[in-house]
Amino acid sequence: MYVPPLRPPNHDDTYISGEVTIDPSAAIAPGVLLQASPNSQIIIGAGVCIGMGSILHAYEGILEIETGANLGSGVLILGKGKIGANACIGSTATILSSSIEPQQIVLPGSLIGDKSRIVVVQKTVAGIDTINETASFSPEE
Amino acid sequence: MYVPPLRPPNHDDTYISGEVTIDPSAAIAPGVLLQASPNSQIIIGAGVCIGMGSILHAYEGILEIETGANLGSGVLILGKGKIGANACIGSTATILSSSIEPQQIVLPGSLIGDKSRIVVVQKTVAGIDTINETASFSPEE
Amino acid sequence: MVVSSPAAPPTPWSKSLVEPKIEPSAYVHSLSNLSGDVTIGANVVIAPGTSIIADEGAPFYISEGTNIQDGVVIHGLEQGRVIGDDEKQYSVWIGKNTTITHMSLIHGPAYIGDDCFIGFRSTVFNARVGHGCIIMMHALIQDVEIPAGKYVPSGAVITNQQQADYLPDVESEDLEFTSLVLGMNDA
Repeated sequence: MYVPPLRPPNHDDTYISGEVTIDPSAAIAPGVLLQASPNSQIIIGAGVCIGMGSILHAYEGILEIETGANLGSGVLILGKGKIGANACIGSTATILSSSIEPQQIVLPGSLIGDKSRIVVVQKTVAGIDTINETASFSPEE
Repeated sequence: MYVPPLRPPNHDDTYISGEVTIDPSAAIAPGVLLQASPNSQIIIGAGVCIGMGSILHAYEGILEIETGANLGSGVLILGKGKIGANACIGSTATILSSSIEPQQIVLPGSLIGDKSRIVVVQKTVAGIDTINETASFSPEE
Repeated sequence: MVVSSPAAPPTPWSKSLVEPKIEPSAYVHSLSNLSGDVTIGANVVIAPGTSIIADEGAPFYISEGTNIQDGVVIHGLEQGRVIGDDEKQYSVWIGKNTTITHMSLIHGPAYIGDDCFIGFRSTVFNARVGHGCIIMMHALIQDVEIPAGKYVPSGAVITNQQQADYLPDVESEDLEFTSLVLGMNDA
């Protein structure tokens, strides 16, 4: 599927709030929100890439993105934890108060973290919970 | 479930229409649309994060995003309802006239509050849909 | 900086030579991105945050009384055309009194008939959707022709013709549901 080409940002659209440290060699796309709550911080290492529209929200500790890690677009990372060096986080994935090992890959659209908090919703077309369906990308099976 | 890709917004600012109240500590990414129909309102609490290109459209009541809730990018919330404190709404999720409990998680790409008719769609002769097949990995296993 | 290749895709900010043709009774919100050879019929409503760009695939035709909601993207591939109801060739044709709801993606070549409903975040790409079809939410319609009056449930992925041919017909409860959604947008 063709994806419409990206527009260059008119200005630097990154929103930064709280204690946030970014290595100058990190590449951060437009529309990214970096928010560190009080007593928390975000550290972004060298050569890190963060995709369009991602949100990093640190609370209750340090959220660190180590050297060379790549985050796709629309990634949501909340709480504290460490994304290991050269890890790859697929687009629209959600990571809650968890750490990812160096070199590891997180599939697009997945959820890592506290599963007990997931909203249970009604059955879908397939008679499978939307939860399973979206998490596994498996449509009407 | 198939979800179209994220796209960059074609405007950098937040578009606000109708009765919308935003706490100054909320972080709102570029290209967000906040629209409250007549006799409706949107209330956005302290420390809320709303990702790029999300659309919130209040209708027939109050749509409230409580303190510390995080909405990923490309999220669509319509109607009235309450997104509870510190809830987490994954990117590209759609929430239709529904409430989410505090602390709860909505998976990326999921559809909540859909009351339309459920029908099982016929599969192919072989019972295999190649598009689905390639994407049928189960993540975090 | 790397030199960009000549095959780089055209960019939405490049000014097309052809300007959109918009009927005076149509409403196009200032926060919509509309460019290229696009014809907008009478009483069409184009909401904010929409992107309708006929730069590669063109032209587009949006017929009278149709409603394009917030966050919709309409774009077309350079190759491939559909035959509109006026027998001319289009990259994207959208019929009369149709509703394209929030965050849908209509990607040409695509034909959508009269009185259709395309639900939230659904995609229509390289496909024909006949008159009076209802496509619910988070669905994908690709490489198929959907006969008139068919119902596509939420989350369905319709990518081969056999699936399209076996779709159920629209029922009255579906119309009630869609009118509810339409009421939301009109308010």
